Amino acid sequence: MSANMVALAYLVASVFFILALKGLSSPESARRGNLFGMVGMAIAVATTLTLTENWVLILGCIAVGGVIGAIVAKRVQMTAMPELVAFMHSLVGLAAVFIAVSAVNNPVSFGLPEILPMGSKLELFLGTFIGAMTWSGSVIAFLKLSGRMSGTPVVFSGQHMLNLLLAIIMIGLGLWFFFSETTNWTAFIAMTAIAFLLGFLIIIPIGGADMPVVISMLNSYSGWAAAGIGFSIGNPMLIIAGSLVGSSGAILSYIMCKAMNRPFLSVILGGFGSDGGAASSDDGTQKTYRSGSADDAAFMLGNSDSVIIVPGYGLAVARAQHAIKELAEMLHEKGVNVRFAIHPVAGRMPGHMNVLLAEAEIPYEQVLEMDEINSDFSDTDVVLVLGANDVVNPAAYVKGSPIYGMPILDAQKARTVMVVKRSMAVGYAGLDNELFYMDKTMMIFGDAKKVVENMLKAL
Amino acid sequence: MSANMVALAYLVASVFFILALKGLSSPESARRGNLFGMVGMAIAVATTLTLTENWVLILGCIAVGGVIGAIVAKRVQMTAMPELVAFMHSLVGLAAVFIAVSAVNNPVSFGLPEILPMGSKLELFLGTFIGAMTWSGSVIAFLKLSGRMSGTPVVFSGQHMLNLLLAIIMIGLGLWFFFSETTNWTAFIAMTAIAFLLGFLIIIPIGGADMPVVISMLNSYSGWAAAGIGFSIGNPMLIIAGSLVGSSGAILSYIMCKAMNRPFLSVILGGFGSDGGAASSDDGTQKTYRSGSADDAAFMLGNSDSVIIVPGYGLAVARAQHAIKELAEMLHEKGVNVRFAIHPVAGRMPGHMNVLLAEAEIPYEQVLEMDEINSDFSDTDVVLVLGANDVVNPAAYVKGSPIYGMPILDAQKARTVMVVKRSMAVGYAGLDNELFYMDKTMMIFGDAKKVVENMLKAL
Amino acid sequence: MIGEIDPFIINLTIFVLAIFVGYHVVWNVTPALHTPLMSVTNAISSIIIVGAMLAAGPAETDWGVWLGAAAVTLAAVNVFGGFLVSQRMLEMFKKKDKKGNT
Amino acid sequence: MIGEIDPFIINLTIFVLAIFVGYHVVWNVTPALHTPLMSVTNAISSIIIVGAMLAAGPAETDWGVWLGAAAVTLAAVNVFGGFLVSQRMLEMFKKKDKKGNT
Ligand SMILES: NC(=O)c1ccc[n+]([C@@H]2O[C@H](COP(=O)([O-])OP(=O)(O)OC[C@H]3O[C@@H](n4cnc5c(N)ncnc54)[C@H](OP(=O)(O)O)[C@@H]3O)[C@@H](O)[C@H]2O)c1
Ligand SMILES: NC(=O)c1ccc[n+]([C@@H]2O[C@H](COP(=O)([O-])OP(=O)(O)OC[C@H]3O[C@@H](n4cnc5c(N)ncnc54)[C@H](OP(=O)(O)O)[C@@H]3O)[C@@H](O)[C@H]2O)c1
Repeated sequence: MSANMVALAYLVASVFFILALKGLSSPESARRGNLFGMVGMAIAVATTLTLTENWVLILGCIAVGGVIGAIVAKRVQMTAMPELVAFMHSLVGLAAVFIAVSAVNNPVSFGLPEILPMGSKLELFLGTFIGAMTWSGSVIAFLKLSGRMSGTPVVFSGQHMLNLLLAIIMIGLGLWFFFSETTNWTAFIAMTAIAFLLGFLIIIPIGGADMPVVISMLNSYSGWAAAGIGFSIGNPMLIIAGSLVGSSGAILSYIMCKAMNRPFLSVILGGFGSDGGAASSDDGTQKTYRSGSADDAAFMLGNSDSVIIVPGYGLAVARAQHAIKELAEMLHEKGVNVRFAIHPVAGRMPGHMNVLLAEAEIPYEQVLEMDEINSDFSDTDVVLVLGANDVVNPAAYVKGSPIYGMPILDAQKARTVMVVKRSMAVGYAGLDNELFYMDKTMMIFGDAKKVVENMLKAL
Repeated sequence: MSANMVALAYLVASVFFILALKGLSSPESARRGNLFGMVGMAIAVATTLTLTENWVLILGCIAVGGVIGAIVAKRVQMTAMPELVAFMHSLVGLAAVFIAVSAVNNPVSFGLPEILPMGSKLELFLGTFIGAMTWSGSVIAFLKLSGRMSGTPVVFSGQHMLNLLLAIIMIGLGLWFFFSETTNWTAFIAMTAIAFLLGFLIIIPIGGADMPVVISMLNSYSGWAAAGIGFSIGNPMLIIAGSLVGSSGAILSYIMCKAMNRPFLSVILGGFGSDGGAASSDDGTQKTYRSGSADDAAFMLGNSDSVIIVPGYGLAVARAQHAIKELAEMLHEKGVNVRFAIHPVAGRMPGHMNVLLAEAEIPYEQVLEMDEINSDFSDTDVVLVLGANDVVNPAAYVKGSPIYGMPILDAQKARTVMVVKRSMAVGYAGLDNELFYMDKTMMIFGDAKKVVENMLKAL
Repeated sequence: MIGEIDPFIINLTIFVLAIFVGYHVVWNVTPALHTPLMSVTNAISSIIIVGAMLAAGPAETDWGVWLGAAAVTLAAVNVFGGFLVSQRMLEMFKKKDKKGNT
Repeated sequence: MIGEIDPFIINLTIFVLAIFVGYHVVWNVTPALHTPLMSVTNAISSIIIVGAMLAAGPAETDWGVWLGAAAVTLAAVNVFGGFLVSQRMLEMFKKKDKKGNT
């Protein structure tokens, strides 16, 4: 294909990527949007194929990768979405490093001059660095999110000094690489190794629960990195697709931080979100709470007129989405008005609860966003808090609290509150929750799925 | 300045233009948006100045034009906005023609080759054609909208044949122009003359009231023309600014046609919207209506609890916005709940009523869009229809009516309806209005401003 | 790569992206401001003043330059008239805002 | 003019416009679909497969080509995995739609 035809095909692919994201503006058009994304990718790959000579090798690799990808996509549990995104993300990071190394090895195949110009060297350096960090970061995020590694932040003294030192060494190696007339492999490889290490060191102090912000941020970075490669090889499609991904990751990080009411920097500098290690109710007095059984709760639910269910991270952990669907249906048949209230950052990803409830096929009109339902809590008989904690913590109204100002679901305004969780342990933010000690609150201890199943039996 | 610096400055100007339109998303940021537009234009002009040699001449021309523009902008009545846009629009059209002619005369000053390539010839031809049509069309639109020329469509037999013939001649001249090796002035000038004539002939059959759609469409065309010039001289700023204007005009035309429930093509082919010439209630029976005086109306308004005022084109014609503001205030002081209901195409431009009510400083929260207020009509004591007609015509609910399906303000659902207009004449769509003949309707004949002033006296 | 491809395709890329931007930006304009939108875009369409200035630019002043100068004048009327009248209009929306509940 | 200017500035123009497009398009995504958004953009970010294919492209197969081939494989996992899992997720949102009021 002529360069012009290639450029035109890439433009068409770019338009498809834009249409893919546009499609996500409503659930009706979303599947079509995803299809557009596939078409765009197919065009991009097919077009690039005409520029290469090793068709068999490349198609073989695509087939192998494709089969693995398809199997993973088919098998994965919906509750494991955060891990999956982290896992896939690490692949993009590693691929980026491989590409950069291979470009240093043979610039001509990318349309770059034989002797790399300084600008390209800088771009390749950035590409390697971001790719390596993405890889280390995503791997750790994956391990922490899937419970294969403790979510506790790994903090040691001199941490920031060590990072700074490594960064300085890396930049020094980079300068050596820039100013070497021939390709300086020693410098480049040392640089890459330090980048991997640094990526690792920068991510470990960040608590497991903060990983979604990290993933989103790394996603954004990888977008910018793709755009950067687009700049250096003069490929507008990479610039456009990269910018789309970059904006998306940045906006999602922003939304998450905003909804948690925490500055982005404090998330990234880490040391927060330790796995409930620090118990916080240290005001001396022993506070009392009331606990009940699933049977008691089922009885009360059955006799109420209106119920709002607030799902949280515990729903995902316990995989209780199908059980709760049944409960909602059963209550509905008894004439109870059942609705679900979704907090924007309930769970561990934006929109996490929506996906789980969609999986359980809970009807659309029963699932309401925070703004739509918050004023209805005061008119509600029973709020059933299911594995949620921070998103219903009234401490958000208390000046000086770490989550002060974070918008919450006003469960405390309902006539009766039921909280299903395994213990009195704290949630993501590590804060005690006054809601659990209110007179009208009943705690029901146990795994969310088991408790809901017991309720079903009792009803 | 180097070509790169120029390109960079143009990019900055483009961003300012985008931010200008983004600013209009809310009234708070709108003035800042307009300011961004000015800054963008200033950057574009200052940058271009460095590419020219006749600084004094150009700055002089800008000064002269600027003073005229400033005076016009200061003096114009808010009610005359549609005319003003048409007037200014004609200037852009004429300027485009001048530029094209001058580019044919001296291509080098535009960075084009001495002997024009075919592509540039085509673009210049299109530029001249669209420019000339924009000029003729806007001049007529201006004359019709400002009442200097009758709004009646000028229709004669063989009209479409004549247009076709002229178009064929023009294309023939165009081909002659393309294939002449040197610059063929005869062909070019004849072509331009026919383009002016054709523009004129295409616009005259369109009724005066359809002019806003025409203006918006021509605005859109002029945007695409600017983008086209951008293509031929390789200037991304012109492409970007042109696309913004082009999209905007297209979307506004779409909104207008949608809200009138008429296909775009039927608007552009003309012969509709004759100035109320065709009386339509031809079903034989003489329908009766009830008319009252301003005093009667004022008495009823003063004694009601809730009033919704529906302003329409007549408000603009009568310049009654300040009077109605006073009336609303007076009723408000008497404890009446007064609100304004704005139909999206009330008046002759989208948002026409909003500008007039804003001029009269009617508070924001009293001015409601159709969707917000339509369900409240049935709970309202009195609806005061002020110079509106089609936007409250219940014929929109009658299958087979020309406006069937157009969304309307449900004035007919109120307990009492008062209609202020000068006669029983029809409105823009030329349709009789059942609302005027309902038992609960009182017609108050007279100029909207006079009637409202009389009401004020009576209160 | 970008060096080898026809400028037309690059321009086309910019054009396509600009249309997406225009589409989204214009649909985000609140209906109450549609008349100011018309006048602001009308003002922006006088960006063709850039073309007029190039036409009026060359040092040897033949009739083409005078025509360019005329075009500059016409476009300048539109630049100033368009932006100033938009400002006047938007100023009104501001006043209303401040007043609040009269 | 576009011929004379540095490709970098043209790329920058495209970049700036693409950010505007991305910004608007992403803010228009409904919050309920934020998780699918993450997975779709994750799939799109594997557009770097284009770079991997170029690396694996040359006929003389040295180790750089093998590295490129490895990159193609990794990126392909992401392409297929990303789009297919998004589809699975979105399929659920569809089912819910159909059911209506149970
Ligand atoms: N969604 C996002 O995008 C995002 C991103 C980053 C951070 N965050 C943060 O994540 C938090 C989300 O709030 P949230 O209320 O959903 O979760 P949360 O505050 O983390 O609380 C989850 C609760 O679920 C309980 N739980 C865990 N496993 C359970 C099981 N198997 N059965 C029953 N209960 C179980 C835990 O208590 P026990 O241990 O006692 O059972 C825990 O208190 C917010 O602080 C938010 O800022 C969200
Ligand atoms: N807004 C837009 O963007 C746009 C664009 C194109 C077309 N349109 C069309 O324009 C129409 C707008 O509806 P509309 O209800 O506002 O206007 P309309 O249907 O045109 O009716 C206006 C009425 O005002 C009366 N009137 C005129 N001058 C008056 C004066 N000085 N004092 C009192 N009354 C006076 C006229 O009746 P008398 O002669 O009896 O006084 C006339 O019936 C729609 O059909 C719409 O589709 C709108």
